[in-house]
Amino acid sequence: MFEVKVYVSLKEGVLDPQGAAVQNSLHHLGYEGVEEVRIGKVMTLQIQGSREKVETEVKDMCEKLLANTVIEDYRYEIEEVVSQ
Amino acid sequence: MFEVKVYVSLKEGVLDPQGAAVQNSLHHLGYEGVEEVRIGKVMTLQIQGSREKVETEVKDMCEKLLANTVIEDYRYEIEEVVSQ
Amino acid sequence: MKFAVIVFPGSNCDIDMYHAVKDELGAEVSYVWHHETSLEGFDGILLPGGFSYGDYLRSGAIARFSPIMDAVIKAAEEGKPVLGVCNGFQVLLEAGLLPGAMRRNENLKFICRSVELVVENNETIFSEGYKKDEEIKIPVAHGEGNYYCDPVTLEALTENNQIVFKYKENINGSVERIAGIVNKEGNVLGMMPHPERAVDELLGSKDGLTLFKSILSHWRERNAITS
Amino acid sequence: MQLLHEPSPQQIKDQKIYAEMGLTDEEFSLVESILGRLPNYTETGLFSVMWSEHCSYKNSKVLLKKFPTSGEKVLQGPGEGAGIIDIGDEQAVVFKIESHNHPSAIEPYQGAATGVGGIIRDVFSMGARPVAMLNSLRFGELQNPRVKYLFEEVVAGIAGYGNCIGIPTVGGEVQFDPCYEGNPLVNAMCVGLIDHKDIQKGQAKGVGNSVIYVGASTGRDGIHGATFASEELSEASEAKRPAVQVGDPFMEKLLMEACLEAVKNDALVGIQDMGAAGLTSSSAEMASKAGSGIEMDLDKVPQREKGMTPYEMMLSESQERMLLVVEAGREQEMIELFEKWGLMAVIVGRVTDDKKLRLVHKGDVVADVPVDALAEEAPVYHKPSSEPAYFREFQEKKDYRPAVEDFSRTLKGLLGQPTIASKEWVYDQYDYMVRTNTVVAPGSDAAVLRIRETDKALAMTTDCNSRYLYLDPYNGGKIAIAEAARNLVCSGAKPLGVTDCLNYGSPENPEIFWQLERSTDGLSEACEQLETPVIGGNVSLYNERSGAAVYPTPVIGMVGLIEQTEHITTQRFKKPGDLIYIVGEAGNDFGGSELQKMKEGSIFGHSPKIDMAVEKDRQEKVLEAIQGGTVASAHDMAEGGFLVALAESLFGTELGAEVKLTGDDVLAECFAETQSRYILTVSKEQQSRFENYIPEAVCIGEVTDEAQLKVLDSNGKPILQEQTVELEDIWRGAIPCLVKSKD
Ligand SMILES: Nc1ncnc2c1ncn2[C@@H]1O[C@H](COP(=O)(O)OP(=O)(O)O)[C@@H](O)[C@H]1O
Ligand SMILES: [Mg+2]
Repeated sequence: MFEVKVYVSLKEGVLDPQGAAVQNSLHHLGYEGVEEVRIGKVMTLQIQGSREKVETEVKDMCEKLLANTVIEDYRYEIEEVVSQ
Repeated sequence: MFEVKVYVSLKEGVLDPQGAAVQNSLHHLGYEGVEEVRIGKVMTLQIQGSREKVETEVKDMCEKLLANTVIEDYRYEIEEVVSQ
Repeated sequence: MKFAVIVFPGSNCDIDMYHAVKDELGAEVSYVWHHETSLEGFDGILLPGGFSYGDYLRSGAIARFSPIMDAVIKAAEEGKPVLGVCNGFQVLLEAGLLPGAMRRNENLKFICRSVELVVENNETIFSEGYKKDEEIKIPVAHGEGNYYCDPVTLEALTENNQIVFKYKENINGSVERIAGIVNKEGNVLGMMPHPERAVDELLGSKDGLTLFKSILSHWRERNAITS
Repeated sequence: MQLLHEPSPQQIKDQKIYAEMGLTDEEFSLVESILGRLPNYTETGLFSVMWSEHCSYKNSKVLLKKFPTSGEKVLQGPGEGAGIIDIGDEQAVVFKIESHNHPSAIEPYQGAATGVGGIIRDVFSMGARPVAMLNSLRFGELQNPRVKYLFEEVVAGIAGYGNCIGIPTVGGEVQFDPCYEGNPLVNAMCVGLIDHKDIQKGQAKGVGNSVIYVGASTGRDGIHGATFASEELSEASEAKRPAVQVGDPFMEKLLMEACLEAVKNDALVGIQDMGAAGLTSSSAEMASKAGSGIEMDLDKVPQREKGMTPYEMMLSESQERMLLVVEAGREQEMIELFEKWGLMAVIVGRVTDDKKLRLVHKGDVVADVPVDALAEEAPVYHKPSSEPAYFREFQEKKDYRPAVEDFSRTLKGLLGQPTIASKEWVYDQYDYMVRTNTVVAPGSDAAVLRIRETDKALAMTTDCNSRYLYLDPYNGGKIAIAEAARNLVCSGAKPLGVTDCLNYGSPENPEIFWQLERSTDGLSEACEQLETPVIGGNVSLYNERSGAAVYPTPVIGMVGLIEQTEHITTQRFKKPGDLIYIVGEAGNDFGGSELQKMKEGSIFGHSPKIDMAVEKDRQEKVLEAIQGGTVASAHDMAEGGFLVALAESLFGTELGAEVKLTGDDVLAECFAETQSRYILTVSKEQQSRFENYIPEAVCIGEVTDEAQLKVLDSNGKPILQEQTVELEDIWRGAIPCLVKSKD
């Protein structure tokens, strides 16, 4: 079993309205030092299968579904989960 | 300058309809091995200030704004950014 | 002319689209379930608004993989008119039939109201019933209608005259106030505002009916010539 | 495994564990005598939720009995998921309102969203297609950052759920008052349409029939939600709160479509949603209503989490689940129907003849209790009541009268009060148009939806001015009903019936109970007089925070029928030259008024009076005048009085008005909140016909094309002259500005 973490974030240069709103709120709360906020997604998947299979599959999943590569970048981490 | 990554995820036991929908869709796409999907957020903040200040502030921000602690857990990483 | 209204799980403007075509336009129309794989026999394809698959993950992202989508892509390639409204537009973007992507509205809130649009291009099969620069009133109802494309794409859109509708006032943060675009070939239109909600004076506006009439009259002309 | 950790029956009794679940000593003894033995842990749980106020109405039953609930058009009164009223042509309207106050106080987005989801299930479980949603919201003052957060999130939650499922949210109300600061009110109402032949009942009939579970799987969310809703909020309740429920509107959309398909299939015997107290209430109530029993195998219940105990499964309030009873032998048909929609449908039990709810888990019987004891035999209390000291004090006070020098400034002040200001910020976030039937969108007195394939339409509204109820629950109760009906009449509809949501403080407090008693007297009498039976509702008690109760707030949801679409009328003025009429005279009614609140910072004294005979007479006349085609616009005078109503009639138009008052009490005429009053406009061609309908209507001026509001006193002296835009900007800007400002 593998635990895969997929991080999806807006491409640099794409305005992030949610991030901007959070930054704004933080300023209002008095956290003046916050210079930029970007908000992305992290998806945690539990996947059965061999490591190679998981590796190729995850890339496919990202390209097809998990990220919209027109505006988003993605990266992922794969970790084996040893069951007790 | 510090780069802070805040990871916000639904507490265990809290229903994650998004994750369930993605899992379902992945099955339909033929990725049968995917056993669970949970979706969370990652926020990347650029913050000015001393390390101690940033550390105490980030915790506050999470509690106050970034996470909804009724249904979400959070954790964060702080990393110094050395400007070139 | 026979229209298909594609029904995804979570579509909820399917009925509105159906009634607009059947009752107000007076054309033939059927629902087509997302499990189907063929659109043989249909002359126009309508992708309605709603929240396909809850719009979880990203709007339109999951619906894009419905079995019917291969047939939609094929119909588009054959040059049949394909109209995606709201969630339908989002599905067309995700499927790559139109360029760009949607972000959440700039104010992060769902916006439902009647807005003014400017007809930028009245030379498409969808908009030939309008005058150029005409201002029309059509409702919007969306949370993710903030259109984005990169500068290169924008230039191409402008150059090829692919921008069909713009918001008169930028309600959601869209690049260049874009409300609706066509593909290069001109037979696939995606738009966030809902023309099917503006087909009856009782509900406030009839400006959307012109769009459906344009599709129909264009089809009739073409078929009169070829037959 | 888990079961081992549960206390034994003796421990439950000795250590009073039942008390933590909300049962009193007497109630526990009663359970013991009903069973003839001590209940085990699961059984104690079943009784505690079913006997909670939320499910049993044990404290409010005596009051609800007073409501008139029948009428020739009533097809279903209180008792099922929602009430039903005939609208002719073999069609009926189904509606119900429900509170989700406590969940919303803790997690406002999900609390409000799941409130919407719950009320929708109540309506489609009757077999009706939901066609519209309304809501009624109360918050503290918007200056408070926590209130702002609650307000924004509640609205987003309602929008998030309703928009996704594709049912238009077409109306509602929002009021702000300090008494709601710690305990906001979130009431949601759903209206559905049904053909008579499709009406369903939540009954488990037919021994041997199968009990089928459909929809989302069961998790540990909301365990004991019903009990939780029957306690007052405190810091402690926040700490021990049950896992918050998260709504899944997509699942609900599928569930709704599938259930509406299922009701067309005669294999379906009964259907009920799993609302408060989830599996427990749905199974016990269905069996009790049918005079049957149910045996369930809990191992079959779809579970989202590992190691769930019977107690947890039975008390879970996971959302988007329904319980069906299906004819034996035809289960597969039903299962396939649900599978087509991508939904799980599982046989979890069968109908028995022994009137027991019997639960089996891993081969053992873990509960065996009489269904009637759970569903019907909760103790009924008539709590002591006593007239509050504040009330006596208010009654002795002289009538309050504000001092007003500058009418313009006062009007502007009133238009900027959040309770009066435009609620566009709210309803812009709701998809109020989806399904393209909304003829009158939010922003007029009532929302109106056409009924396709007929020339009829439905009007609907929610209303309650709780300030009047606080000052005088009896009078205020009557006014709440009258105002709702007035709003329908203004839109051209004949009021059909009422659903109510009684939001009060703790009934253990005699003064609160007195409020409940007096106001339900007022509500009942008004319903009687206006012939609008109560066909369903909901009670939400314990709305308190740190001992401070909310104002008595019986929110009224009312639906009316418009016979012909051409009768549909809105509050906006239509064209220059139309004559402006007033129906009803002003009196010195400032107690509980918006003006009193604005000037004094609090409310006190007498509430406005109401004469129901006058109210009824005027409603009938106004409706006839509208149906006669003589009325161009109609608006009732509510919060803020005449000038506010006049200004509201101009907003959204490019018109103005010039009026000359007729009486001597200028102050009352402009700002008093005297009841049963209307502003109507009439085209000159219709003048004489109109005056035949309403002889007592007084013409006070004309609609102009100047886009300004000009008011003269009876001597012709100008008392106010303002550009409409300037007034409109204040009115539209107030709420967005308060929400945005961060302090
Ligand atoms: N929470 C809400 N949701 C939807 N519409 C609302 C809400 N609050 C107010 N509205 C709409 O705003 C308008 C004005 O509301 P209100 O001042 O309560 O009217 P009235 O006094 O005539 O009952 C109505 O059309 C109402 O439906
Ligand atoms: Mg009104």
